Amino acid sequence: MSEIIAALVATVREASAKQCDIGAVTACADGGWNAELWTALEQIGVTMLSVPEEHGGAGGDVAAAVAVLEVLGEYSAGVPLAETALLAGWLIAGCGATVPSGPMTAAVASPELRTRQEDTGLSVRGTVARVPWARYAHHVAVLDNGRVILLGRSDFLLEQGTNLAGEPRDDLAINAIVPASRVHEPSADSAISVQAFYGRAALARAALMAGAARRALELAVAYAGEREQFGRPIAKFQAVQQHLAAMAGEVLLSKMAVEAAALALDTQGDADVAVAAAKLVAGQMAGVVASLAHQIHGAIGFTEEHPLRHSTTRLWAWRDESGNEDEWSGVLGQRVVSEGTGGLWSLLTGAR
Amino acid sequence: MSEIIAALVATVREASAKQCDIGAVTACADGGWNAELWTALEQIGVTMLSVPEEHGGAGGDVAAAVAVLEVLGEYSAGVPLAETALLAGWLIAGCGATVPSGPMTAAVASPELRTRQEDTGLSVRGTVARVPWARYAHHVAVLDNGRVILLGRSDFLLEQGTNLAGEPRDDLAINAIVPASRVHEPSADSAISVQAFYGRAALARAALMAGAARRALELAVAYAGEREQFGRPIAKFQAVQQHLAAMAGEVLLSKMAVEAAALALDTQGDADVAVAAAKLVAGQMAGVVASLAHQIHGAIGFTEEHPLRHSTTRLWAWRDESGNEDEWSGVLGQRVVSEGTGGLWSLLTGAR
Amino acid sequence: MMDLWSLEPVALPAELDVLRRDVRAFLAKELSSGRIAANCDQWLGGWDHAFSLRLGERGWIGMAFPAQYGGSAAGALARFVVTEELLAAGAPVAAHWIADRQSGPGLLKFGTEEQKRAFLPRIARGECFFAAGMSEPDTGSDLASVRTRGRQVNGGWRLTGTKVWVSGAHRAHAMIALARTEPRTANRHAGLTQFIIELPDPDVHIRPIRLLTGEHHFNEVVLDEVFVPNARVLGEPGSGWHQVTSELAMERSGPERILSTFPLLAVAADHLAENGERSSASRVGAVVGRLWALRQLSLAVAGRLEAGAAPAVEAAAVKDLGTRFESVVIDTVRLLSQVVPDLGSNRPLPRMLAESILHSPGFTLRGGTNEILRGVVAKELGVR
Amino acid sequence: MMDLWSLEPVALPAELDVLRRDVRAFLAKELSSGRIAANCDQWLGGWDHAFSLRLGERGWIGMAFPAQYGGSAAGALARFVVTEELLAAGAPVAAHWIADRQSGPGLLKFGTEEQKRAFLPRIARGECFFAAGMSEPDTGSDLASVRTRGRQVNGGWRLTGTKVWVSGAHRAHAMIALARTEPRTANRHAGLTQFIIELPDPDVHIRPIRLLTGEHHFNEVVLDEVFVPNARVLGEPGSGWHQVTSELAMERSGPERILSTFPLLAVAADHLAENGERSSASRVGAVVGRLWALRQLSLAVAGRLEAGAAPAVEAAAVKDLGTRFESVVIDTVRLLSQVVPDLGSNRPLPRMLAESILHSPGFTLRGGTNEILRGVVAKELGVR
Repeated sequence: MSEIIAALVATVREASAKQCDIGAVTACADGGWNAELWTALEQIGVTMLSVPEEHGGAGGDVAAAVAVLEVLGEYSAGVPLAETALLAGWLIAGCGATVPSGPMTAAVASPELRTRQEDTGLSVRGTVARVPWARYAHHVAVLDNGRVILLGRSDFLLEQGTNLAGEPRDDLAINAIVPASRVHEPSADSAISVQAFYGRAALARAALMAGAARRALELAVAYAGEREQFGRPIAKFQAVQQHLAAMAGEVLLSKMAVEAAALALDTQGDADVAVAAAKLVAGQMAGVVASLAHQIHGAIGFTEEHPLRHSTTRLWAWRDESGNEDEWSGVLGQRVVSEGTGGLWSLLTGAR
Repeated sequence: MSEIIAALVATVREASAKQCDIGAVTACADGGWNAELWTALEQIGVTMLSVPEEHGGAGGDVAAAVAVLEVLGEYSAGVPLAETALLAGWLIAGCGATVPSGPMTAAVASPELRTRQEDTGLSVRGTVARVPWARYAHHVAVLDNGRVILLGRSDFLLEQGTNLAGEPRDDLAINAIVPASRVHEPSADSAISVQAFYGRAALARAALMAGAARRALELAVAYAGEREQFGRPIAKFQAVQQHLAAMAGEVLLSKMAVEAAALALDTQGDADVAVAAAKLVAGQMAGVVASLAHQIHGAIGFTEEHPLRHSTTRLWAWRDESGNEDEWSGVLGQRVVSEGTGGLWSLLTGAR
Repeated sequence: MMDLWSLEPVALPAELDVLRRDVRAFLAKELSSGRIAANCDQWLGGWDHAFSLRLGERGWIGMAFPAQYGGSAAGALARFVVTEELLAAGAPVAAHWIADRQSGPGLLKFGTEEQKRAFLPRIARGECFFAAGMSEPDTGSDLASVRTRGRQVNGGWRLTGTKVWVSGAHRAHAMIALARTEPRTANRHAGLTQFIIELPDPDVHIRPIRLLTGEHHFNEVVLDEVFVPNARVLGEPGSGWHQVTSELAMERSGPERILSTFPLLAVAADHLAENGERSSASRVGAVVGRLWALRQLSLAVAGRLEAGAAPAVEAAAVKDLGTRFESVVIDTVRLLSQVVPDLGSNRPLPRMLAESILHSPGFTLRGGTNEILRGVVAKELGVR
Repeated sequence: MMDLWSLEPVALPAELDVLRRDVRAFLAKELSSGRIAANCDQWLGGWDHAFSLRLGERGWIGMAFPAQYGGSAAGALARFVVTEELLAAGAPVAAHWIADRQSGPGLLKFGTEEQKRAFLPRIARGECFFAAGMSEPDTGSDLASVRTRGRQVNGGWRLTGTKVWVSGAHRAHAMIALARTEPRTANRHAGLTQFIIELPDPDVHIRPIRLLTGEHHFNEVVLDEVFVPNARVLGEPGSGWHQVTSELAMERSGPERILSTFPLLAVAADHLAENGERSSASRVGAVVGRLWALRQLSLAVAGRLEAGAAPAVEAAAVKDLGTRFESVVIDTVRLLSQVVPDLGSNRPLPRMLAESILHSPGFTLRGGTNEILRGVVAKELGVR
């Protein structure tokens, strides 16, 4: 990691530690919007990380954004940084437009979304389901048939929903005339596609998961050292030690996969395999880490008043968002098939 | 278990212990034919167990045969009792014919097997692959299009093959005119079908697996108590204890599934679910038990001179014979589908 | 080790088919009328007093009690059939669960004639619910380390201490609490006594311990010099450990250790039957086959209980295998349905999936962690 | 714990692509000409002196050695690329394996100038193979408990003891053996020394320890007052433990801990590409994705080695995860191909499946059992 990014990450860690009370039973950790943290992140200048400066972004690469997301995942931070920087910001900048300020979110249009060109703008009608953080977003970037439609808060009715961790996942009922100034076409050299969108969403989710898992592990390590049973700390039981080591291995593997995938996205043309693998491995890891963390914590970790749930409910929620293990292994399997005889090793190494 | 069966099982155990040198590096335990044990089993009267007495069998039910097979599995016994009693004997008796004496084996004809009625008998040509113990069998019962063809040793050429444990799995190239006296049609009330054949073969295999797994567990328990590392028996390490307990659970589950499936076969019309579940669970168990047994034994168990391999190579071989886990879960899945909405619980309980 | 291998499969006697059909018919009506709704893990979460009363009317609570105490001496297998039917249907059985599974049998075995008359018929009618006060803030799976103390006073005992994870204490009519009544000696298991505390009681302070979902099933129960008359000591003073552990075989091997997520599997199977592809069928088949085997194992242990044995080791194995299976069901359904779990959904699959995931940590913790259970099995193997 | 989290991914420098292409082209020719055949677990089982010579000619053994010792100082990443290409192709690399991975680097780090000149160039040419004498009949993963003793004599040492699991000792030109040279004290790790024993030697008695397949790779090596001159002591007398453990990061994190069964997976993938159905594709995809991630992790550890660090804990994690994965490959291929494993088959799938299954117990045992490895990780976490 470059020193600049390392410093950035350290600053984000500091702000997160200050704004996210890990022991808090409700408030930010419970899926709610953490306005103070968002403001702090804007001040640090990471909310548009990886969006080119010429389009109003903060510059930097995906690797830097992923490093920040890992920290936010650790702190169960209630901010849509992934959606703002890696999705909406990417879509808008990819069209050569200037990204607006404030928190954003993004979605791919469902097939039922109906659009029609009218005099005053583009008529957009239909629903988009489970949009992350929509209720707090100033803008929603919708990728529809290759173009990017930027919706404002008044362009849709919103029905609140949540994921397993209580984070906002809202259904939008869109009924609006969107002026041409908010309907963008991707630049010729942009990589914008539905597939690329899903990949970036998955990678962002996997980065958050790596962070959440690291926190769950750290909580389990700390608890195992404190909690006594049969007259000694449970950390002295080999079964507990083996569980903790298994967790650490999974977390390390996921973290490395996420960061390697970010590197691939930053440096290579084809990062599909990398991104698919990163989300797949994160999904596999999530189940193992959440269940072992709870197993080590015993009943106490299973309660509302214990902070462990902030990490584990997120792991459970996120593994099914942006494609679960089966979905991404299906994608990888199709790549193996299309690679043809003798192609597996080239696919894995990215070298032909 | 009735007292009679319990006594029978005890006698078989005694004979197996005498004839199968568990520590033997080669000989019977290495997949070879154990003539002495076969003779002893004939004398005890179990080689035709579950074949009705009126057809030359020993009477008894499938539950009794399965109990004997578990013991033979424990001792890696080189005798085709499953093939003789549960398959060939069942086929022949099911046609109302009298079963011949001596070891037998059985197979389902492959689709390429060609038959033609001629004056002197039925002309049979074609190959049947991987027939268990064929080289030692006095007769091979072939289930072909609903009828049972009894082949003698001179009716085919035999190419020797083995499974992972070195047990005979021979390819037969059949070219013979089989006289009518050895071509049988099932009785009207017989349950003979390809599906039933596969089910019985799978159940027999699962019973042998339960026995082999029990032996692998017992070897691991004994070894863990003897072997010292870091200054104490490895049995004192919690990780080893947890492994052993996990193995015991798997073995117990498999054993109960096998015995419950035998009971179902003896008492119910529809034992398909039971048999499929028994082989499925045995296959799942085999991988866990073999790998943990080796893990506990360390390098020594991985050598030619250690008896563990007799049990583990059989577990590996048998889990893929008569249908592996995927094949039987496919069968079960199809039953779930055909049962229709709301039918799962009835399927599981066998009660409508 | 031999004891483990002598377990035998059980073919349920045909007469229980009638009972099973009765329960099924009753449940079908309950569900179709909307009086109850199917859910996962209802023996923890489904408290429905009215439903318990209806079960009591039909004689399906306290079935093992003799007739003079309101039961039908129906035996472990009959109870198994009724219980598994209720669980498979996802019926709300939490209210009477502890009373039916533990407290009732405990009273029957160790209680005085007066205690039996006082409680058993009411339990069997679904009118009287129990809670079990075992764990304490620092005990976890190590029950012998309880610190709640019982001090002999005129006419009875005064209990002081704190119990945690007491399910249903806030709605139960009585709690059976384990307390130390003699100073601790080298034998950690000696000197414990079980007490029946009738609720509510001004000196019993009950506070919720909410699950991570916010649900309130568990409680912290603070006993502040609670008076328990001599007539409410359960069994022999000092024999509490023996009495508690004798319940374990029953508590650990029941169908509730396998079926907590069955309603979810049933919904997934229905889905499959309606529009499944071949590969999904095979994955559901794998789960169904294992469930078939686990049920046979649980049933075999019930057979031993019926025969009067206390198959504690086999029960530990059932619970270890069964509770891990309950989570395998979740993962299988989750992956093949590719449905996002959603507590707020009005479709059963996303909702049951969400509930099951959020309840899953409890499966392998309650009633002894799986590590402890494997320790029990390892001991039987002679390596502990 | 922080060290673990500071591991960073490695993007292989573009210049290594040329190297990779060269190795691939070479291997394609070797395979197509029939000079070698693809098999699983060839770093244990594939002893082919002529192949090692051909690799040596091309500079692909001892790559990390400086030029004056026959290498190209190519670094850990270049070695990673060559090694993974060889393993992925299932090439027979067992002959030079120990010399290239452990003995050579050990000699380079701790050897005298004379020792380096005597051995390294021959190793790099594929002419000189090494064996490693570490384990003893009662040591297992507990290396500090070695009983082989080194007694100082005129001009050198006399070694007596028994080593087991010495792979390739019957064909190697030298063995590096660990022996106790000072009485055991409270510090179990002190007083151990590494010796280079040139083979054959009349006082070194080598007997096969056959694998359960009957294959002969491992040996029992009995040292009967074997004379080792002072010039063949490796490094500092008494520092053997430190020297041995410093190799562990290299030994435990390499691609051989992930790729032992890759040739089987490649055959299965070819099968799939030719006639696979959708559900099989997804199952292969799951394995491929995990392998992608494991390779990145192994590569990241190679990056740390390249930077001169000794990432022992990360390496332990790689080996624990990787070796378990190697067996997952087997199960995946086995179940979805529904092929009966058969050593005698002339088709690659049943044959490789059989070989892999029969070799699988070794994966999680060699180089430290997975339980030991997790212990190493747990220690880093601060709980041991």
